[in-house]
Amino acid sequence: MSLVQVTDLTVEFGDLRAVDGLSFTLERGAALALVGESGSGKSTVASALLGLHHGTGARLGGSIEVAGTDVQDASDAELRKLRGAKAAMVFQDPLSSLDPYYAIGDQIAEVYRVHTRASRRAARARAVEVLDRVGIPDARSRSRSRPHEFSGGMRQRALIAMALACEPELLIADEPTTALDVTVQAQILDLLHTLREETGMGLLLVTHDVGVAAESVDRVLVMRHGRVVEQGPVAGVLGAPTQPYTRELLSAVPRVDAARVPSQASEGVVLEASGLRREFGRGKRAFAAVDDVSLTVHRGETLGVVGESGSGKTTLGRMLVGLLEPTAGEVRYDGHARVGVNPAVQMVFQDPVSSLNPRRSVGESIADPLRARGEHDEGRIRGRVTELLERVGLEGAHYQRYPHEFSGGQRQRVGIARALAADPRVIVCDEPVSALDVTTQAQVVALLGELQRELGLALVFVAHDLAVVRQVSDRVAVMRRGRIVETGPADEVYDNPQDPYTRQLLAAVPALDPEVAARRRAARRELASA
Amino acid sequence: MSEALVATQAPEALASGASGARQFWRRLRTQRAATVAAGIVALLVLVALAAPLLTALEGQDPTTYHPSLIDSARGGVPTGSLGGISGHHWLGVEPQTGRDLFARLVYGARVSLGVAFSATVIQVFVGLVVGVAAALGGRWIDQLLSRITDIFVALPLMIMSLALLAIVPQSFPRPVLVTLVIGLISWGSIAKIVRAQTLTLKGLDYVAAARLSGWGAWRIARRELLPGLAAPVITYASILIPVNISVEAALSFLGVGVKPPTPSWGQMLTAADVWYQAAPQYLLLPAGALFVTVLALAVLGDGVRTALDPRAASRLGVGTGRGRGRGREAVTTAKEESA
Amino acid sequence: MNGFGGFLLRRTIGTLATLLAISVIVYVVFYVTPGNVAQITCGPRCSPEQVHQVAQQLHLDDPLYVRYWHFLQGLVVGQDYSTGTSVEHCSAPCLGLSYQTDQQVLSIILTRLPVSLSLVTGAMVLWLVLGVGTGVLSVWRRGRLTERVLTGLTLAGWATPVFVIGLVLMIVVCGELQLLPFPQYVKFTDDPEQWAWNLLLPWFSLALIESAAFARMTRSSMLETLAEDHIRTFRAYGVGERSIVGRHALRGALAPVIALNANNFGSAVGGAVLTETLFGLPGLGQELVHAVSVVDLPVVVGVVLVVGFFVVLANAVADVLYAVADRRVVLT
Amino acid sequence: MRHPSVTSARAAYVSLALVVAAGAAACGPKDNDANGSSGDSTPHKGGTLTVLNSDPQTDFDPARLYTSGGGNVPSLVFRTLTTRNRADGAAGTKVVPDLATDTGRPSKNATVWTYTLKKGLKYEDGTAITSADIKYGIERSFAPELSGGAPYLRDWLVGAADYQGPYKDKKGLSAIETPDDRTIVFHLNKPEGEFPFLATQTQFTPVPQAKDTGTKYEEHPVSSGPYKVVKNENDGEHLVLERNKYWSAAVDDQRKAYPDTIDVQSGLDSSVINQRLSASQGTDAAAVTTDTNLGPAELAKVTGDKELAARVGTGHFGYTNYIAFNPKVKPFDNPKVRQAISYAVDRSSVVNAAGGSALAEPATTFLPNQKSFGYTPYDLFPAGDTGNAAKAKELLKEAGYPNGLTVTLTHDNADNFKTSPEIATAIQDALKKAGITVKLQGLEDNNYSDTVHSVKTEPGFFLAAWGADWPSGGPFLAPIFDGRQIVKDGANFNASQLNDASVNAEIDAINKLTDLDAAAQRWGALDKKIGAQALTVPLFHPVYKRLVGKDIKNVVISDWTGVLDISQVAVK
Repeated sequence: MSLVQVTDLTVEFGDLRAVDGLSFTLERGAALALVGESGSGKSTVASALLGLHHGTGARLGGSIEVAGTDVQDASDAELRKLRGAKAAMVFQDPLSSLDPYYAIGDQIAEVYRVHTRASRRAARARAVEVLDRVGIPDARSRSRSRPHEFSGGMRQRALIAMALACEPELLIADEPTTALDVTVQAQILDLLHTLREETGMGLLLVTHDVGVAAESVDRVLVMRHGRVVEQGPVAGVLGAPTQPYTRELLSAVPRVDAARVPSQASEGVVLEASGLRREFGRGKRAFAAVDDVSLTVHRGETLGVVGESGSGKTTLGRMLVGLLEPTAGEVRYDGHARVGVNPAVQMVFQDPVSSLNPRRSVGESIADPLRARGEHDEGRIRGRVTELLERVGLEGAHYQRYPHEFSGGQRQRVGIARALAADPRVIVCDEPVSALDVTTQAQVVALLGELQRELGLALVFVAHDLAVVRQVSDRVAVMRRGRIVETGPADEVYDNPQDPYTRQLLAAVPALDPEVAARRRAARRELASA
Repeated sequence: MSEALVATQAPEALASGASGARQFWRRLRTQRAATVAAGIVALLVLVALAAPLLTALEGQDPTTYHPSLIDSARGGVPTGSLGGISGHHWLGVEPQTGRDLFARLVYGARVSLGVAFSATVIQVFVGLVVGVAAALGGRWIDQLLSRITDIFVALPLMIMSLALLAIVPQSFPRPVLVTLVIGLISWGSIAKIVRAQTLTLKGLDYVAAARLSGWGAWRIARRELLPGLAAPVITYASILIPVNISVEAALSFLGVGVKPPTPSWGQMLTAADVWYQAAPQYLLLPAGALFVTVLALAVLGDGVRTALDPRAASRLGVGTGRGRGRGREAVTTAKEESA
Repeated sequence: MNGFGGFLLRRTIGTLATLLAISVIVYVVFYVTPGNVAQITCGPRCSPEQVHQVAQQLHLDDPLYVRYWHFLQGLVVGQDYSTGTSVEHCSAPCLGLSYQTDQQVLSIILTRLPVSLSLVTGAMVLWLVLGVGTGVLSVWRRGRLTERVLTGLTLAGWATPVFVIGLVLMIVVCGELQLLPFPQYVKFTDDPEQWAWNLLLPWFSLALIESAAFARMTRSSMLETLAEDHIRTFRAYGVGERSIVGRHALRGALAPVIALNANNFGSAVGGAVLTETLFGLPGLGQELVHAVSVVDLPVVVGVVLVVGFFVVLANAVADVLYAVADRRVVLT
Repeated sequence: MRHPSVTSARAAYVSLALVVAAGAAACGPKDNDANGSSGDSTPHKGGTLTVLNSDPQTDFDPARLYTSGGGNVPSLVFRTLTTRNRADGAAGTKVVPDLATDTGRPSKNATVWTYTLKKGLKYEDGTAITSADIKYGIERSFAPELSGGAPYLRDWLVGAADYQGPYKDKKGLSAIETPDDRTIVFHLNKPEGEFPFLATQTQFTPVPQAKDTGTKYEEHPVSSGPYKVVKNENDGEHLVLERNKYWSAAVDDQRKAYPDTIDVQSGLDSSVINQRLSASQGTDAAAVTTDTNLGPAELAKVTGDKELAARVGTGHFGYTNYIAFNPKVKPFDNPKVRQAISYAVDRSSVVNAAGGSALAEPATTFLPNQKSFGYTPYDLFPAGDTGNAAKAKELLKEAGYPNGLTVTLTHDNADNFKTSPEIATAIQDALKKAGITVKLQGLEDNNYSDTVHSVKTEPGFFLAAWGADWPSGGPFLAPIFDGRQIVKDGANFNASQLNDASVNAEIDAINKLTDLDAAAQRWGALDKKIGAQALTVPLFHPVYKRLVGKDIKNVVISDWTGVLDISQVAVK
């Protein structure tokens, strides 16, 4: 009997059919990845496996069998026995997935006690044991910490420890690494791999990231709009996709090893930063988010700034556009020292949700720079906004629409149009595509490239994703802890990294080829044990 | 976020980013209780506005004495059964005076609702100005305004009202004065909420984008921040209105509220509580009216909160702007699938 | 803990500044309040000469700033006063003497403070129990009849002014059913049992009104917490609903409830004015209302300062508790 | 009737009634609706009497108290030269000797009054009471530290106007002589036939100078009466009195002093007091109140309950609620306007607003309707029960207001059912029928008191009330209508600012009389004469209805106080 047997599963929320006739099996000890973009229904499937739709008003059809339990027919009590004990789940955001008010060890012990008749003391001991197992150093004392006292990677390890507590037969990991930095992601994926090898449990990995899937599983199931697009062994599906969508998906994934057509950069320096430093907090709590950073941006070129969370790249970006005043150092635009914002230096923001005022029509948002400049002629404003909307691939008729009526990618296009409305010469893009699906990501990146060529824009592209940065950048600066550790032409930095940190970063990038992935994993293991 | 668990909150998830008056009404209408409550509130406002018409229909007014309908020897208790309910006096008459209770109740609605609504408007206005100024001003302005806010939170409303209501010349219309006093003293909580919310909004990218557009601070506050404050402020206001009705009643109890012959519910309650045994309906009418109003406003408030933004707004009940430090301030990203 | 020491220092300075500001406001407000203090003190039929003598006696003819300065002096170094037959010293911090009774304001406050504290703390325990209990029950039984009934009841408590609730409760419970004695303040040190027995009704009257806010707060915070991701985690691990509601959701509501409690402490003191007046409890609220009615400025300032001090203190304590309840919060 | 403590401020003339009427419910024999439980058994000594009051017994110092006839609770501790006769009804309006052997021996023109103390009078510590102590007690009432008493001593004693009391002025008052330990002589600056009435006030209480502690004396005043103070908490909020063993009935034929202990609790809400008395649980069974009336709502309940009704005492205190005019303000300078308003007033509505016919009696005379005041019935502007709107309109037309008139009526915002908003609205409603539009101006208590008692700010048309310092026409009419009592820069009670030589002369003439019955007749005549000027519109005289606990016996209610006399009450 298979560990998981899903037959003809449909899930409906009201009028929406999130999952439509899905069937798959997962054998004991095997690993399967559900890969898909937003709205493909992959997480819905994961939840359905644990019967989490019970009592939520969702309508389910078909059958689900997990570790011998018929999830569809199970009573609440039976479901509780399944959850955590036979099948455990690891969630995307480890911070919000743990109760902020209780010590991590207690939370694990609580789960353990639900499924065993263990004493409090025994449960605590078990918690320490599993925490130790997932590589939390000094597990006994750390088990008394609360989640916010852990780093992101440690929290994810703790969540995995919770999943391990009852030695489940199946581990469901729902985007387990999405919120993590690339180096941490690699560690977590390695951990999952090791655990699977050692315990023989089955793994169902839900991810949007083809690379993550390639690193971790034997079989892949590509989903789109609630249906199966293609499924099969990972090498087959990723190596020789049969379906157009799979091919599209794969081609959209930026490659860290692909060189880029350089843009027409000129010699003229348009933006220059020297000795930038920015501190937050006062007194003893003060720390420098950015420390002594100098860089130049030339007319028409793209400067990539890459770094993990906390590296200070966003702070740097905000100082470049004038949203933050540096504590020390200065930013010169066109050779002149500058204070405050300047419409010629614009920004495209990471979060397409928060970067547009939900209460104003997108047209009004785009018209802001025009009006601020003193344009009063409504006809001209409308004309220009329509032009901009069309330029970024939207329709002029979208003027009256509100942000929530757009998808993430479209919203990001609106953000670009708004930046363009100011007739900028430099646009700082702060993680412009990290919140988008890969296919959308590729489109937006392409749009930025087009606009750059057309308008001779200089771009500063701030991102954590090494592959995307390589794809767009002429020159690259690698940041770590507020400083630039390495800078140079993109190809040089990527192909021949000088700084150990850069090398570490590159080594952590998931590879699409399972064999390469296995090789790299071995290398990382060596690096770690060394 | 897994769509499974948000399924029940599907409309809310939508709400977090969505807006627009139309969506708001649509979402409000989907909540049956809130719709009924909104109807009741509308009805109450209508009754208050149409008080002269309604009493004309009954053929009574709120100030005329009817000595023949009360028993002077027994303290002025109404002579008729059920407190003197009749075709002429739909809800009976007031003890001691024989004034028509229906007329006094509907006219009382004018004062009570008027005072409560207007006082709330003032509280919201002052709270908005102070809260926004504190959040947007420099460190010193923030410190100063926050301390001032603390002072107003610590000042006992009742006591200051007693004093202030005594200071102002009596020629000043009482309902307006009561409104002003309530409004100008107890705006501290709302200012704290506004400050906290403004600080949150200030950090949002669209405000940064507006700055990059070249707009000045005033315009940004007006166009980008104020609309974002609507949800918490409206929610809190719906809690404040019934509180203000009660405060008006308490001020009447302490003898400094709205003055006769102007009827208000608070004043009726104050006069009526001792009649609980001799003429129960005299107490039950204003108490019932107050209860229905508070209930309706509370339910409507919940509905508005849900319709505007359930997750953000529910934090507001705290009223002290302790949103800080709560880790999940971060806006949901598109990576979280929404079914 | 340096952070905590700094917090204490900042809070103490802030509190002193706030109280000073409050005292100035009260002085100014009552200075312009109508009511000839000397005439009230002297009696209605006093002649202008007598009134003038009394005014001199009480330093009422001094300019406002001089009177305020004397007040501050009294606070710091105390002041001497004459009883007619001898000179007494009111030691620092001296809040002055009552115009009406010639007693030291501080001693008036100290005799009445225990009453108000008994009332408010007892009521606080009750409203926390009632409010949080109702909130938890309505979450536990959400969507069912229980929830609606509970919601209705708490709103009824909220909607009814305290003097109506108090009087009706008293008439019914003490007068008609004779279950409890008509409340009279008995000192806790004299007879704890009678103390509680007598205060039960005032506690209930005050608590009923405040508990509605707590029920709503608890309910909405718990519902909010229930919608959070970590609840999903525990559901996905088979943790039962009882533990999820009673342990995790309630824990999430704790911090906001603490914050609300501090906030409502102030309004409860306001409600205590009405409660004390109604039940005839000789507390600060009753004293204050009386002092206001006879423009007894030293008593008014003293009581407002003490009340303000407790409100500010409650807020500071709440901030500490809040930080304890939610370790992520940094005290500022 | 509700009297939250904030509104029952001890301000202005209201306090006259409150302190004087610091009495309680009772059942006078003349009232057929009340028949106290005292009827069937004889009173015995012993037990504890509980007094449930709304206002604290503040300033429990004989110098500071403002009482009529020595007050109710104060009279248990403070004996005075004379006192009121502790008898039911009209007999109770007589002055009788207390510490003195008689009510005073006047000189021929009543400017010198001589008293002799009884033998064997002692304080609570057993020391003897001397006439010097009485002199000292009076002197200290002049100290600004101990202000609060009635103005008469200052007005009447020779050379007292500028006296500042013994603390500042060691020489003392030369107007009082104490030739020996038992004799005291008062020299007045004008004839005052009613001096024996004044001698009932607590300022005539002996205070031993050695025991005087100034402003702290109130915490433990030295008793000369049947009870001494054993506890005085929070400035009179809780007062416990116990027997003074040095007092004896042999030297006091007025006070019965049946209970062993008297426990005075105050600061209570008036409705709570009435609820407690009607429930009569535990110690409340032996409880009375000296300051809280039954309100209309409670009356409605009580009248339906025989047991309760039997425990209601009814009394009359000399008190008049009226509309005052200030003829210096237009249009009230026109007598026809004042008359029109007199005609238009609907006394039945006003009476209802004041609590109904059981709690108020309509008044057409300024003097209270009691013989001792010299009550002479008249109704010069007959308005009937509900007002004579036609006659009022006619007068207005004559006065030049054919289309009616708009006036402002000033009233107190305090919830006292005397000058309060309820009364004002009743008048507003009545005058509407006569074409007079009344705007109401309600003032906070202190503000009201300041405004209407200052000639500078006095409005033209306001609600007022006046209570007697003792049951005679003198203290009732003189402060209100004597032109020489107009106070330009202080509290003025002559609201009409009447300064009529013939009225002044008549007041002087009556004050010379030491035959109080003859004086009463002439006060009555003077009242009617002044009434013709329509300077006031008398509205009603209040009636006191008060509950007593079910164990209370020997309830005596005099027409002097209108409330039960605590010194007569027994609980066994």
